[in-house]
Amino acid sequence: MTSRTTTPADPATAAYLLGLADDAMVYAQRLGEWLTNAPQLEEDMALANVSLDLLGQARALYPRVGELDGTGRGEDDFAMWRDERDWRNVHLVEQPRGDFADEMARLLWFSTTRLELFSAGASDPVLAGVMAKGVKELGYHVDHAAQWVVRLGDGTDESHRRMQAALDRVAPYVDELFTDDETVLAVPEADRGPLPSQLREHVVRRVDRVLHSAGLTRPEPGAWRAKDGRRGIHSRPMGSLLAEMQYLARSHPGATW
Amino acid sequence: MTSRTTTPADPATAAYLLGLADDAMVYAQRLGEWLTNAPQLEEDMALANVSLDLLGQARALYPRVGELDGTGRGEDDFAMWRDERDWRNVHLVEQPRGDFADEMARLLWFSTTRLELFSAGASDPVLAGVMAKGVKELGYHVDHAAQWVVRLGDGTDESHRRMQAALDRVAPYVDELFTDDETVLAVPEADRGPLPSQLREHVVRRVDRVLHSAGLTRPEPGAWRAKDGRRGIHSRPMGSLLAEMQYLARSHPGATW
Amino acid sequence: AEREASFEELIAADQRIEPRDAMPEAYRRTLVRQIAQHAHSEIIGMQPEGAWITRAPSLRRKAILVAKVQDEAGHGMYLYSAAETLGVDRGELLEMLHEGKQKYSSIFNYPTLTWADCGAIGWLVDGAAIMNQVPLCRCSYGPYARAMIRVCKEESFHQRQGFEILWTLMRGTPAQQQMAQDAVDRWWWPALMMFGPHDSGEAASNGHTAQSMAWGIKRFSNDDLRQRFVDMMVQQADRLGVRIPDPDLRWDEERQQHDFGAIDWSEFKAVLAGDGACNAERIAHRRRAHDDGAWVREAALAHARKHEARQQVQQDQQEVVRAS
Amino acid sequence: AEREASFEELIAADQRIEPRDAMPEAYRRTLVRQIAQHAHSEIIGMQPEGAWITRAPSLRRKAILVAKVQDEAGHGMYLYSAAETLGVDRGELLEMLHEGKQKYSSIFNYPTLTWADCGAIGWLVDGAAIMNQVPLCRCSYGPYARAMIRVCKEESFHQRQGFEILWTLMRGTPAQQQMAQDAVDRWWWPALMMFGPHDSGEAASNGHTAQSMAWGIKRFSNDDLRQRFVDMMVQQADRLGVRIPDPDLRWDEERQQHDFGAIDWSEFKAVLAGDGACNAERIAHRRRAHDDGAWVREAALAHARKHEARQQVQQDQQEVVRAS
Repeated sequence: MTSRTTTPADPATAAYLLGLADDAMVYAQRLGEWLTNAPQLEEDMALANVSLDLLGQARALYPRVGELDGTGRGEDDFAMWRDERDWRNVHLVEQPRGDFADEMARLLWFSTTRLELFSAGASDPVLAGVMAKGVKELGYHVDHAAQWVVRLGDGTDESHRRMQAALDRVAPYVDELFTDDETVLAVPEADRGPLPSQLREHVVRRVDRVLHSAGLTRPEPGAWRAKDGRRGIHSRPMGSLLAEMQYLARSHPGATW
Repeated sequence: MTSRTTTPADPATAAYLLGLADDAMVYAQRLGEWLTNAPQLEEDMALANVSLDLLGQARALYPRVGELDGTGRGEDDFAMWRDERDWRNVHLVEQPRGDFADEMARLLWFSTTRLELFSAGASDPVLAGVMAKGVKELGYHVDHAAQWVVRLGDGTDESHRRMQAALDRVAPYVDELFTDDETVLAVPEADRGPLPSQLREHVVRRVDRVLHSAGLTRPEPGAWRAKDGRRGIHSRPMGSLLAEMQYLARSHPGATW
Repeated sequence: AEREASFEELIAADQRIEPRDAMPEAYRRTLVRQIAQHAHSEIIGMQPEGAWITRAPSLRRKAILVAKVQDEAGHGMYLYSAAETLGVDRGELLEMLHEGKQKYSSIFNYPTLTWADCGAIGWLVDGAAIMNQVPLCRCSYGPYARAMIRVCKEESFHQRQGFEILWTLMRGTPAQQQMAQDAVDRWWWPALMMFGPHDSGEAASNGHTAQSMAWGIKRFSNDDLRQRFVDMMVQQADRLGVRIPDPDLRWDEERQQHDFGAIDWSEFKAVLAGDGACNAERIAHRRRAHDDGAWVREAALAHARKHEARQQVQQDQQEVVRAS
Repeated sequence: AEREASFEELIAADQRIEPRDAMPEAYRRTLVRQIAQHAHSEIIGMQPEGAWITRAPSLRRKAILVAKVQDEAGHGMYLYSAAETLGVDRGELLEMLHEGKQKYSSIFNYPTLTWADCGAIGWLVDGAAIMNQVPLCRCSYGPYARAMIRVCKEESFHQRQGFEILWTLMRGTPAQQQMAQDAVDRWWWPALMMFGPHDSGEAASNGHTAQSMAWGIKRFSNDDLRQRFVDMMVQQADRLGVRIPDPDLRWDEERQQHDFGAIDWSEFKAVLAGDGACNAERIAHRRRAHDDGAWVREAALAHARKHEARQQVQQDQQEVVRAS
């Protein structure tokens, strides 16, 4: 644990940053699973890059959360020692890996949304720094995803079918990205970026442009939509993800690695 | 932890029993995964029965191991607090679930072998008791597996193909069941059942009869065979199995459930 | 007219209707739907707790949980069998479930987020189910009533196990106590919703209740059952040491019952309409198991036919031999 | 004769052979095989440590591990590119790997059973690999030598990270120290086997060594490299505080080197022949990734062709417009 700073406690901003950190952490964890499993070495490398970028964003944000929430917790306290009910990521990032099209669909939505948010900047100095660096990183992530969505959408019949199916499967997880939950609403406007709901229009437009150029359609989700990740309500895969990620650290409490 | 008894320490028999207990524990864990995933309710029930029987065998053996190894450890000490290198099960039981034919192939080999061993009895009073009860249980397990192997082998073309493929996939894991490892060789003959190698002939003959009646063949395994589970060398799935099984208990050290 | 009188006589005398008895088509249809949906609830209900089998915190808890989920499979089987006496088969009913034409209890659209949820489900959900089901043991339709008697026996055992899980947690570490309280906070109101809409006012049902009562399928009103449940649970909650998440809960000396807060029926409707945390998952899981197992069921059928055919040939040949 | 003299002159002058230079077919074939198998080793070598990415005990270790495995992918890419300068393409080489016609370093048939194995792999396996690879930086074939220079730079970083993992464990809890020692116990001898059979005696190789040395592909003998490795590792082991699992290890004052025990070549042969813990798994994993990704690669190719075709049409039309 880092020593207490003289930062005044700001639980609302802490909670807000925690959601952004957890999104990055959980998605970095899922992306890490692609190494040795990607369609070609170039993709093992590219997805490793995305994973490392997001992991870096999480590692930069967690100590700031620890300062603002007054606990002084460090990155591993957050990553290894919180139970599922205390994680604040959206459901999209905790879903198990599907095929490569599933990943590109997820990456397209996730990084386009995060880029839109990060482009707006924020007043919290640590978040602002993460956003400034993150904008460049996310720009690459968006381009990478978009290029693949186009290649797959406008490649072979099979890849088109798979890419469209992937967009259909990811559709129920998209709304949550644009949902204004109580956490973000509790942060004074000056201290946060745009509300999630305010990101929707631009993000959807950008995604639609990519899909359109590849002859793909953006499906409307059905009755069921993922929600409440920001309230610590997660889906079954989250339990498995955390067990795998935290098991070793929890098996040796107090140990240094 | 149970209190120390006046049982004299017998590390050789303890190690031997541990392998038998771990085989049952790990296989019970894998079988538990079939609930809600079986082809029909009757199978959810049947596989639950097998799982409960094996779990019962493990729960009866672990405390005996704890007595004989002098540690006084109880069932949860063994199940939740040992790391992968200390588990002594064979590789067959730790493999992830495949399709239903994979499970019947695994169940056929495992239960036929264990029944053969258990039928011989042993001098250790706790093991003898587990064997006496287990013989009835394993008789049902063998029958259940054999009936399914026959139905699938002599059902449709698809089921025949899948059943044969399952036998092929399980083949590299069979040899280990009949391998005399240093643990079993360290137990005086009077105190143990037959050596694994002594079980092979009868077991293979029984399995062959089942396969033959269904028009299936017993494949010869290739160059690679699973081994060294009894020495604590396990395959990748074992890590995931233990993480899932032990995560909650390890997250709350000292807690009672 | 003579056959229907017989049905009505049995009902009036509070006698059982059996499969061989004549019955109005509407009665048969209502029962098929109710029994099927009850069966579907049992098998979908295997999933929330089934999710904790591989993760149970001790071997004893694992064994108890496997046995419980196994019991639920068994309950499903009894109930499908009871429905089959009314001229449908399990496969058709499962198809209706998979296509959303028949439902299952909405309570199972909630997720089991922690181990304590297994306790809360046993204590509250099985508790509510028992409250709904005990009266069904005197249901007019024989096979359904008898299935209910078997189910209730096992379910009261399950409810005690759920209570015991929570009891142990509440006497455990602060983290365990917090886990238990959090589970109760999340399952209390959904459990109250298991009794269905209020019997009067805007949330009242559309006349089904009255007909079901007339036919001896339903014995007590939703609100009656819900009230009994609350009164029983408050006592048990006190013993457990958990707080019921209802600031309006209070003892009414006059009625000798507990007053409790308003139920959020919009949540109930939303979950019923498909928007609960687990609606998509429960059906997808069910369908996947069913589809993945299709080749197995087909094989069993094919084998049984081959076996029958072989037996027939054997028989024929034996007859020929005897004759000669 | 004139072209071959040129090749031999370059070799004699210790000059680089480049892709445009003439070379004996046997030289080309030997290099294709060696470079390809080196590349295969890098990509198969991603698996043992890759297995710990999701399970690393801290975020810092996770990041370092992802970067390391990513580097290994990069090494594979450099090496496949180097091999491609000799007239083969990556797809053919991967097919040879998948069909068992080309091999990868047998060291990767051992399992990573604990986190400490990641430390042992970095320390011992990368250490041995560096020892084998540094001389290759002066290999006669230019593209291979240049790839090796890049690889060695990154690999020395990896070796230090492996050492650091073990260093931290050895200064940690008793369980961590035990974990580290257990990993060293299991990786030491396989690491020694990475240098290949003895140069003389019954285990001696079959003449390949001599030819490779003549061609400037191989600079030092197996035993030379192995001896250097042992001497270096003993010092590092002392600093770490781990015990090397060789009771015959001792300093020889006369030779100013360490004597060490006999290698169990039967294990080496068995693992080479397919009987190591992970032989089946490594190739199966590789093939699965490759097969699962086939549709992706096909799509990329199809898209590139469509793109090219469109560009060609654009170009043609522009020319037509300009012309009119």
